[in-house]
Amino acid sequence: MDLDTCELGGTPLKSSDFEKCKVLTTEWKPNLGYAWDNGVAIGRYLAELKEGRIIARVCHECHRIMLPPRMFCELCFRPTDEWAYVEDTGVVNTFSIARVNWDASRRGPKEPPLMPAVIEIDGATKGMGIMHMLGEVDPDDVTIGMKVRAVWKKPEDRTGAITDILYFKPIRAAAPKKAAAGRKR
Amino acid sequence: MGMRKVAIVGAGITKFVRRAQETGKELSWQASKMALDSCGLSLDDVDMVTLGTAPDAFDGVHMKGEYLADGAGAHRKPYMRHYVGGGTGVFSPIHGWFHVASGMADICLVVAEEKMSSCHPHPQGAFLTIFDHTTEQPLKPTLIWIFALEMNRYMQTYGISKADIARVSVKNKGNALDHPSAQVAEKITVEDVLASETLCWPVNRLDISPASDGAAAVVLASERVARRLTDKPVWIDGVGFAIDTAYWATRDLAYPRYVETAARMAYDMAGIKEPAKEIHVAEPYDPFDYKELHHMEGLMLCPRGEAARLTAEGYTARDGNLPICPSGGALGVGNPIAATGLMKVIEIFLQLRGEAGKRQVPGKPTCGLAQAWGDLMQMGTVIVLRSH
Amino acid sequence: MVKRVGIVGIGTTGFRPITPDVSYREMIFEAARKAYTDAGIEPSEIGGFITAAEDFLEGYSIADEYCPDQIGAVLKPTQTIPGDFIQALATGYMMIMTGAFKTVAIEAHSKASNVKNIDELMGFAFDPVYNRPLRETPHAIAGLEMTRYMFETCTSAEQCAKVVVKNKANAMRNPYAAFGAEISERDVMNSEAISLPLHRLDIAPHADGAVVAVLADGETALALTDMPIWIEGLGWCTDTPTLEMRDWGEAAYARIAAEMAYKMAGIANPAGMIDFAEICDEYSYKELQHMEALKLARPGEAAHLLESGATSFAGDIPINVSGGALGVGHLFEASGAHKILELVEQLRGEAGARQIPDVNIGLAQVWRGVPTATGAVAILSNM
Amino acid sequence: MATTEKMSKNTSPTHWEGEIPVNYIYTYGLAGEAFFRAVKDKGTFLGARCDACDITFVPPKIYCDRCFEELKKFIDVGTVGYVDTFTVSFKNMDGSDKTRPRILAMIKIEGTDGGIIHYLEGIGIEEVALGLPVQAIFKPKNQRKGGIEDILGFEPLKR
Repeated sequence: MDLDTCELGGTPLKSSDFEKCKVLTTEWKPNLGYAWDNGVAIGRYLAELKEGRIIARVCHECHRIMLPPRMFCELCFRPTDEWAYVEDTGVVNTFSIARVNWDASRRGPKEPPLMPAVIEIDGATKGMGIMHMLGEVDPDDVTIGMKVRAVWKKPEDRTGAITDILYFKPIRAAAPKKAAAGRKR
Repeated sequence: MGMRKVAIVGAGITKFVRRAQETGKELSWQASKMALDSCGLSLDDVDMVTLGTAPDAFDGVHMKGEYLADGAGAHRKPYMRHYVGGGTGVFSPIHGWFHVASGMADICLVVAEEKMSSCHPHPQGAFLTIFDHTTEQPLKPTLIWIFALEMNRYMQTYGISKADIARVSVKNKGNALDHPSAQVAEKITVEDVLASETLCWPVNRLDISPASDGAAAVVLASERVARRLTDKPVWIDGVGFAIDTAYWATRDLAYPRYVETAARMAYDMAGIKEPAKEIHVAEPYDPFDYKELHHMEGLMLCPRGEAARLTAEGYTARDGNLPICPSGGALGVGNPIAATGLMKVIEIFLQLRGEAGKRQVPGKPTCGLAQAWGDLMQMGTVIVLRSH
Repeated sequence: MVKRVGIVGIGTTGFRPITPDVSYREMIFEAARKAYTDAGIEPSEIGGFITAAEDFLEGYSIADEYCPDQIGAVLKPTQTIPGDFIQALATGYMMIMTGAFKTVAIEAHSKASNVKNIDELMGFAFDPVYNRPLRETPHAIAGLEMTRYMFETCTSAEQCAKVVVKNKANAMRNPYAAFGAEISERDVMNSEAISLPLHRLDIAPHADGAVVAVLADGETALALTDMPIWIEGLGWCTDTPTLEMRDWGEAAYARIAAEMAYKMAGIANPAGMIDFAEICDEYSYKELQHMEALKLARPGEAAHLLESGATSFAGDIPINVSGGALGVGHLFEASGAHKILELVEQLRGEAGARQIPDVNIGLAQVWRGVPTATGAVAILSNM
Repeated sequence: MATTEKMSKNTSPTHWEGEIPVNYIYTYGLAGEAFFRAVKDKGTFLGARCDACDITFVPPKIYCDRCFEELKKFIDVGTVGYVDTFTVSFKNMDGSDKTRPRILAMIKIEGTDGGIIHYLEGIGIEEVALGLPVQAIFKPKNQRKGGIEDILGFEPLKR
């Protein structure tokens, strides 16, 4: 068979075809609301965040200190054994400088970029990271390997959520700028 | 191994477009009908049907496998949907292979569909809710973040620049000029990619494949039936799939070990010892340009960290030593998720039959591979095809 | 060549209306751990894994992402079947029959209590152009079907209510069941009108819970256990999703799936060969309609068979001794999982107070609920 | 049993709330576009005929789902049909009570194998029977937008 000689389906429309009602359409806003059960591990994780602490779970078989905490070890396939507080400091494993919001809309010219990062938390097993945001740092100064510390909401504002940590900020002065090509963000 | 041999005997595809007027059912029918026609079969001949389609959140129908059934040719037949996130399209013929290799079916119709344009204001919005609802979604992430995070880690680990990676986009969008389904084929330069809007550094707009509507289908047959239907069956010689932990932030983001695990499974089944030599043409998944490089390394088609250099040297061009994404890939043909994976399988099918027209790679390839990847950067699906 | 596939281990949490003390992960881990212990196998030794799940019931755009950890499937060949557990079972069966997998674990669960508005979610499955804009309750589709079924078979709403009475009473003997009760037909008929002839108590209420089963090829199965429960027949079928083109009286999807399963199992006379059955009773009339489609009753005679007591716990062909969906709870993708669980426990002789004596062949059947016309059938034996 | 530590205080944070914040705009497809253009502009229904399978699809499809052949021509099937089955619905999709119970029916369009699911109007519950002949009632033409809501329902056929 030869795709070039086949008549292919798929009728392309322009967004203006929708706006000018050239094709019939119908709209729907689904009401998809949830109340997910936290369970033991995440329930405790959130409760500790409210207290300004990060808690992990330990597996005595593989000796991993796991974050986010879980009541079972997915590798040893057995219950985890104990709770362990870890630090609210860590190392940037990787990061991005985001100019796009979750719905693909662009951040305004006056809005600072968002700086999501994977942060390996001190005290957890090496490599155990969480996704969070970076702050109080110039986007051009962020580097992989940078040491950071959590900046918490005020105790009275905390609700038991991952957002009880506002962001992570550099612990020491940022490393000198690298001049490598494509480094401008 | 004494397993029943299974062949791809027919294929069909629609154009990939940003917004299709057709419903998902209609797109599915267009691709399925073309696939059956291509091997001279009617729907009556089909024993069983399997459908691959990614999130319900795109098409906007709960249980969309059920909704799409009539367009996929399922009427009063054994019909099932399978789903491994973005890896679905390459998993589709694997699920079909289960049907035929098990002896349950002699002819299985495999359909893949995605209609992303129904989702507003932008299909990206559906990706917020792929993140953990409690520990991640409150940070309002986008899908692009996770790619940006992975791409940055990959660049840092191997010292690769954005320009090295942009070459993939240039190559694939160029290759797609020869693909009749293509949505975003164009001749561009590395500078164009680097100058395009920065969405989430290091990801620019032209590093990314578009949102698309489209469908694709293949017909699988048992050996006895395949030999009767065609003198150019393409055999499914190896299948592999693997999923890594959902705790994605705890993984090594620089290397896709789930792709390696899936590839090893497929290579073992196909008896492939040296993939870089034995695979003649490959279609790894390229929803983002760095992903093609990442996946080439996971597939062990080149040493870790070397894919960018090989791309720069033209090794992966259509006339290179190991053509990668001669179709134009997701970056050029478009990316209706599940349909893209199956488009890649169809490209290898056509390449091995010598029927890829202007896209045909030189040297009469006899062994090819398609790969897709999905979920939270954790699912790998691999299929190895041979023409004899 | 693989000749047979057996179930070598099964585990469950049981089923409750809500499960606020565990996350979905913790709930599923419990079922998986029990299944692997039951089978005497560790997940690291298992060849492949399948989860049966639909995105929006989980509340994720891509629910597949979250399937591996709690079933021990990290870096293992794993897939989601957005379908019923029995369709996943069919996939697992086929995987083993290819010869490429010796063992496959299959998981299904329901956390339906976490969905704030389950009716609206079910309505989101309607065709967006032709049906959904009417904003009708999804149960109206069952109401339409019930009217037509009653008309074609001269069955009354009171007879349908007797299904509820029987199944909720059966559930009283089942420690896994969430909705056991001693009620009368009058209670059903007097319950709130939802979409007449359907009343509130004709509709199975949703429940939470998880089930994991381990399959193995014949040789492996016999090495792992003295009593594998063999998969003798499987069938699955999808009729038209277009409501307007549907045959409203007959459950053709169940008839065709059953024909496929009977053929595979070599069963010519189902009513004579099947010892007991767990069939879909998500709505009361569905049990009767499905009995006829499965050829366990002649057309129009299911209600009479019910009234004769033949389908009750001590009858000739007990149906839904577990309590069915009406007594155990509606489990969405895990519906078939609960039915397979019941078959395995009965065929192993481990069903306790609800054990049916001397059973060798059981049938499980599911339907995927409104607005679908998809169903699956599995036939298991202990011989 | 499965995990060694259980939630034992019902004052711990027990759940996390969220939603899937998306919305949709659906095209009608090639067949749906033709069908609802006919409803909007002409106040009639279209079907699609497959001669090979001797079946008339209402609503129309661009393909016959039985034999998979393309159905190129849509035919006017009129607006008269009969009650194939019905239900008296008391609830809306979100589970809330309707202000009044509505009779929802599957109307099989005369001479076809399909039809429309819509409400019966101008008839009491006790008067409805399977087989009752009915005809469609539409919104006034200038209020029709091209959608299932252009149909107000079906009423007993006036002879």
